[in-house]
Amino acid sequence: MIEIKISEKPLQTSTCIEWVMSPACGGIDVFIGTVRNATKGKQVLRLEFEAYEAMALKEMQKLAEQAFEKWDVQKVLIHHRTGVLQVGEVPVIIAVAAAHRAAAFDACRYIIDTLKETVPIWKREFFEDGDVWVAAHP
Amino acid sequence: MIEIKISEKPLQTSTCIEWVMSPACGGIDVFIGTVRNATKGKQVLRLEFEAYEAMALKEMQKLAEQAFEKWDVQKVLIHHRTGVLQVGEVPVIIAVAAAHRAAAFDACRYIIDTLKETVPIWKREFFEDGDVWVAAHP
Amino acid sequence: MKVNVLAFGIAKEIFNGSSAEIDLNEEATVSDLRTALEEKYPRLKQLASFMLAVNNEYAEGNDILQQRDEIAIIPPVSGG
Amino acid sequence: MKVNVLAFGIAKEIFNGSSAEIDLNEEATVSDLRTALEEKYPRLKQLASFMLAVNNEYAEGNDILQQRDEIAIIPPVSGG
Repeated sequence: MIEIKISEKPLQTSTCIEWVMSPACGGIDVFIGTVRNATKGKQVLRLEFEAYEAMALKEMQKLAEQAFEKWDVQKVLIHHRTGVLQVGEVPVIIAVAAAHRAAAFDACRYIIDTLKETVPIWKREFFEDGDVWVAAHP
Repeated sequence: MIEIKISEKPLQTSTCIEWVMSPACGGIDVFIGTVRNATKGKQVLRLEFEAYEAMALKEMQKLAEQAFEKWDVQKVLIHHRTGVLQVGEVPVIIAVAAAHRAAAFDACRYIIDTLKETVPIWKREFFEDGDVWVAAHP
Repeated sequence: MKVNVLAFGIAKEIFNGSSAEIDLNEEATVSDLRTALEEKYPRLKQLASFMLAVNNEYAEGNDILQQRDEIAIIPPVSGG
Repeated sequence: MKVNVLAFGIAKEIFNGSSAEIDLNEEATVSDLRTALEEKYPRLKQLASFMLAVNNEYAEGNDILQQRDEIAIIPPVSGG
């Protein structure tokens, strides 16, 4: 089972974890991204995430399907938030349930690593002296 | 910061996640063990966990300290439950927060893998036709 | 033919809007569009890279474009 | 000297109780205790393995025991 969502509203960790829990699973790995107060030693005031939503949902769905092809997993959830986020808020939650924990860890890590490379979502960091679209320039 | 607990009461995922969240962290990895309805194809009715509590707490503390030595992590939480657990209940929660996600994943996985080898806690599986102490016999 | 190119992130700043209209020959490819975009918006060359997407899929250079396609410029992504 | 050995998991079934009292010579080592336990409770030899803990730490074979030590038998663990 796959659950994919992009939302402007705060993500709910507990709802995500409840969704992946299943009597057939022994291990759940959950990755929670949070907005950090600094990047490369510079204070971050807030972030903004923008998504090309239709395509991003399609790419997120592909990642979940790849996880099922590569590992013996039972439930995969990927939620990503958009809009303005304050320090400490949660831009992304990935939760994977599997009968055995190794598959849950491997799949969860694969999904977040690959999401950062392929899913059309962009992050803008706001500092006291300006803002920058992350990774845009070499 | 380290938070270690052994308890007979149900573990609270949301409390654990709130505890590890921090404005200095960008990534949180959470492992949640759950009671699976079957083992090696045989239906499991319930589990029972018994701990040598004083020593188990000490060994869990060591694991958390090793995580801090090996990786750049900021918060490590290990909660283990004891007593009788039904299918779907949670015997263990490990949550690790770090500035960067790789450290959180590595440390979380190290802790659960090593916990299963070193921490004096024992699991008894109850089937329709009897029960067994897991791993006791070759 | 004229194609409309959707923009996100820094590309919106470079286009000075959420899309740009580009003139292409019939049977133009994704590579042709890339060349035309870089000509009209030289700041695109300063990006670490950019991809083009056609109908919500990453496109290859020799894919042929059609006027009804949904086309988007994908600057380096940074979600998660 | 007599030492008291705490038992957990399957060791409780083998001891038929949550601890067992074992007679040892003064200056006995952890290895000596292991031998004495296996003699008194032959079913211990059927376990995949077992460790001994002294004062809440895994003990080495040549560690010397003292009567006031908290000693425990640790059958194969299976937490998590």
